[in-house]
Amino acid sequence: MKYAVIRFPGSNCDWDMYYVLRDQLKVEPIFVDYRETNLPIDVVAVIVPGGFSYGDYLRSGAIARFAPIMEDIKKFAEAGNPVLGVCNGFQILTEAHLLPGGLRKNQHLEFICQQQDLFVQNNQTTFSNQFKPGEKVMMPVAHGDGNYYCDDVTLQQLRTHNQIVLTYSKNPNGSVADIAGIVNEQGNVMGMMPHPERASELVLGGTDGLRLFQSVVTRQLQK
Amino acid sequence: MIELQPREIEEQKLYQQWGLSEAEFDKVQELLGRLPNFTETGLFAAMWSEHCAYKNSKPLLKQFPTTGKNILQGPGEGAGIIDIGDGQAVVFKAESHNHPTAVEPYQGAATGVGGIIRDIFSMGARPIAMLDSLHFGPLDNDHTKYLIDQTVAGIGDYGNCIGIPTVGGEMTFEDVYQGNPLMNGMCVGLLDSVQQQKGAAAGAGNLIFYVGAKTGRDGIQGAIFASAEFNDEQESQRSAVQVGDPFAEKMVMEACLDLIENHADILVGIQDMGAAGLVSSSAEMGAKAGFGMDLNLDLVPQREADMIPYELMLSESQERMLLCIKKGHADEVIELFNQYETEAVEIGTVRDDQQYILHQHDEVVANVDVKALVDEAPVYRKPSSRPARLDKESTGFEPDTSKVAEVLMDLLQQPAIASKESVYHRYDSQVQTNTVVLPGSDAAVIRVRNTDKALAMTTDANPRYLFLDPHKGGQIAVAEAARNIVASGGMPLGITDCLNFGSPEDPEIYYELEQATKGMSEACRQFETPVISGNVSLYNEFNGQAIYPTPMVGMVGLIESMDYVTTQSFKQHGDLVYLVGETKADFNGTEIQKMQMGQIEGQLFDFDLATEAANQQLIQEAIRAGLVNSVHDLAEGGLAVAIAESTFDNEIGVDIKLDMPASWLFSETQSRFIVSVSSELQADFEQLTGAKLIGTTGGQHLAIQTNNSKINLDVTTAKKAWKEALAWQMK
Amino acid sequence: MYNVKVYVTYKASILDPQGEAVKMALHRLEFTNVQAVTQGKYFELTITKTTQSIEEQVEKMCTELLTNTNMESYRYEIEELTTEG
Amino acid sequence: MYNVKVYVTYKASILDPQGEAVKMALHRLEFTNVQAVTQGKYFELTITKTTQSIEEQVEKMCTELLTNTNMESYRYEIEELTTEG
Ligand SMILES: Nc1ncnc2c1ncn2[C@@H]1O[C@H](COP(=O)(O)OP(=O)(O)O)[C@@H](O)[C@H]1O
Ligand SMILES: [Mg+2]
Repeated sequence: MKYAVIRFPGSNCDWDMYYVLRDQLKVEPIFVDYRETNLPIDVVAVIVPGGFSYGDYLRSGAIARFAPIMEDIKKFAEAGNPVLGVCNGFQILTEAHLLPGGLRKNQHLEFICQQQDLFVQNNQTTFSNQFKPGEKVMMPVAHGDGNYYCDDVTLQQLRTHNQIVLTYSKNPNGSVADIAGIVNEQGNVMGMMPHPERASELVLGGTDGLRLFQSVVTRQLQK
Repeated sequence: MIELQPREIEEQKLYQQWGLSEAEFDKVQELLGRLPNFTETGLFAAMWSEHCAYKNSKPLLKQFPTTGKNILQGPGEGAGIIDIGDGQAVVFKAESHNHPTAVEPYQGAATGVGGIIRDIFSMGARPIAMLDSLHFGPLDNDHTKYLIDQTVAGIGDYGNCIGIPTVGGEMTFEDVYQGNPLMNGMCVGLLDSVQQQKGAAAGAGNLIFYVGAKTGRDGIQGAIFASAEFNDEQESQRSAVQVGDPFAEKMVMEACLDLIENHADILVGIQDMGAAGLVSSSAEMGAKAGFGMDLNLDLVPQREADMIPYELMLSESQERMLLCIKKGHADEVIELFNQYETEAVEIGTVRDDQQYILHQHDEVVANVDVKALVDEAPVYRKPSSRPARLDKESTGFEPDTSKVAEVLMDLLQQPAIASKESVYHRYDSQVQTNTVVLPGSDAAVIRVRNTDKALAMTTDANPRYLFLDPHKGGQIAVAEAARNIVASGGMPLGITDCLNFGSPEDPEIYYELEQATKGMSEACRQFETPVISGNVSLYNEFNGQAIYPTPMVGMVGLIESMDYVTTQSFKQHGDLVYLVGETKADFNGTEIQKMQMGQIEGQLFDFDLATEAANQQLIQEAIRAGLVNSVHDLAEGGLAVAIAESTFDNEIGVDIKLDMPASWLFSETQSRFIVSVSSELQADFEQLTGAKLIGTTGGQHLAIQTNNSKINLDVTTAKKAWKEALAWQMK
Repeated sequence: MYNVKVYVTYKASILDPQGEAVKMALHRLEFTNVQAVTQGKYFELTITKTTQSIEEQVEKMCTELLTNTNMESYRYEIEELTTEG
Repeated sequence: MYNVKVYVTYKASILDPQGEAVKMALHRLEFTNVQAVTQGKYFELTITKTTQSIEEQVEKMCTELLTNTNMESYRYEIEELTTEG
């Protein structure tokens, strides 16, 4: 039972994710290089970490989505396995069309790094089952392009299928419908701008993020 | 660019344009035994510039203490190294990028960050934090706002992209920085196994490798340019700006760290290409080891066509490193760097003599003794004279505190005091998930993973104090940094510095430099914090107006247990509040003087290093004994501001009664701390420190009573004003 | 050899924060007669001739990489350079 | 009413990491015949007529705001819309 952390050229939250998995969740993380064409067979969940990929000079995530490993991640997702994209990972998953919509530059155009209050809108997903419905939680944000966009039809679909998992309590970036995190229609692929791995230890200011990972691990154990 | 013949260079005095004096040019001739050619003249001009050779500042830097029991590496390498136990060491250095930032703030600041990061990983250390020190003109000017906005964006974007948290810094706003802003960056790294790297190229036949980005005509003469004053005319004729590529740097960094950690057996030396690019890195590596080298310039990766040797050698293109690799291991290096999508090219070999020989198109284009280039630069002790302003009789400023609450509210909104949140929220301060104390407290704290230790770090300088008294001001700069470290639970380990001053040719400026470094040295001895690295930036003048003497001090402290980590904010209602340290009527050079008079003047107040050290010692002991809930050092704005700042974070009010006149609330007497203590620890704390109880925490109000005044402000209201002031003034 | 210019902008219905910011800045510079601004990306590509149709190639580059078709639209101009065979 | 298009790119000698990144990505997508890419900015402005010359105005917008003349160069196209007086 391995948890794959994907590394793209220039990834920088890869170790942060690795440490949380190994030291806080006590599961087995494994780095998977973007040049690989297959995920190791004993991988039970894929995490696309935050930070940057290829410098994100064109559009965040635009180039990473062509990495060789992405094909297998798509198959892995299509088979119903959990895939979590955080920050740049969210951007990559939208660019790869594993999630609807896209992420624009923050409305005020500035990079923003701060502690962020969120509401849990759907606590029934693979990624949120350890939260109470409507619960207010804190996870830091740190992004320049976190302004989620989707058209009205898509937004309606997101609502109909209960795909909006996290919303901002005070919208920091101009995101449509205060969206901070969504899942795909099947509920097994999640993308979110806040960093749960930065809220997984008390000394770093909170553990709400840890519960997000615990949700995934709990589901795995139930299988 | 036309390559003049040696005779023409001599006749037309081209060397003067490049910053070499008549006497220096004569010395070059003497060393070579002939006239230098075009390329060689360029090499000497760059290597003998103030920026590379420290020819004006060397004698002053000698005053600094640079050794100590934990100091593994002092000045002289990419960065200094201090042992922190358990086989680990902390590595840090500061750099200025003032001139590039003034010209092109975004890229200037970004490449400043990129450069200082390379200094850290060239030592084999993984960069764990960035800090900055920014000095700009007043915020009533649109160009200044643009400069600040772009500088902050440049610092943030580079650090954010490469994945190094920017965790602290400082900012001042003064007229003198209007035409010559300062951007200083500091990088801190962690060395996990104490095997340090040297920037040396030894062993005849060993290979010189160029790794990283291609060379273009960026920032040619940057080092020379950084050693000249600015004026309006020059604005238009600046060489091409350098553009930062943090993605490229991330790849180069990971590759270099991999090489150092996993292939140490084939690596002889490593150095970054900073100021004066290829020539300074290669010549320094050779000279340090006592070896010469042959470099084939045809092999240097080039971004632009038809570059002449002068351009190739002096370009300051970013994200490049130079390696010396044991012969026979070229393939291993090339393959390793390819793994990181980075180019590694063998461009030369080490010679067994000391000749530094450049080849292009099968011709020798330069042939000089490497020691002449690196070690023979002249050193000057300039004339110095004490500026008259320092001896002007002063009556002593008395603030008007008849409306004391208003004064406090106004002070809280002065840009130097107001919250810097609107700046630091643009920096990713949390990447690497080690930031235990985020920006906004006295020092930032980064834990050392897998240990119970943490590192506290801060950058400080109060240029106003230095302007009124460069000697005491220099002492205070170091003391203030130490105070911030101690308030955060740390033990000061050592400092790095950036000496930002005007032109050393001006005897009064040279005096400032002399006195400031003297004061800093004395303070470093007092706190046992040697100077382990640093940087000098002179000629910071605009249209003849010099900046204030601005020696930025970057200090790192060791927090021996996570239990000692302390922040400035009050933690709970009902705690006792103490003032450690004595308060006097010290108003010259203060924030309130500037606010009420529009300028600073007079004699700077007294400062005593021994008192400072004693008070810091008390705080350290109280923290270690577990007696305190918060500690905040007193700085700009004095006591009232420090009390207010302590209430903001958790919005816990306070009720304070002081036996002093209202004006003293704003005195900036040094060596003081505000401490909050749980009531059950009252006796223990008082016995240890003898400090004066001045009030209790609780409620929603900021209530401060003196002999002749009362402040009663709503904490939330005061906080809002303080928090939003800077963003408002930037609009 | 071709010289290709590609223009990428947000779709009309999408708020373009950068364009808005530029507009505000122009107004502050007293260019109050500026009604609307959109900011987009502009690429210049130099492409050598192959047996494949250049239009098809550029179309593919646009949809696969240069544009996020969820939010952005593109147009391009292809110019054949005659100096070369 | 005018429709103005402004193109801003880095000067030739300036490193263009964005263009490089796009070029590498296109190569990875097997468009290996792409020789060079520069990435710049593109602005579309809608400007109402005033008594001032439109060229002068646009020129000023370019040098004062849209371009960083230290490193970038610009060009523009002005089109007068006839629908309006
Ligand atoms: N330019 C900056 N970048 C990042 N953090 C900053 C900057 N300026 C100030 N800060 C942070 O704001 C807080 C207050 O700064 P300052 O007033 O200089 O503190 P002090 O007087 O205690 O040194 C500190 O945590 C500092 O690190
Ligand atoms: Mg402080």
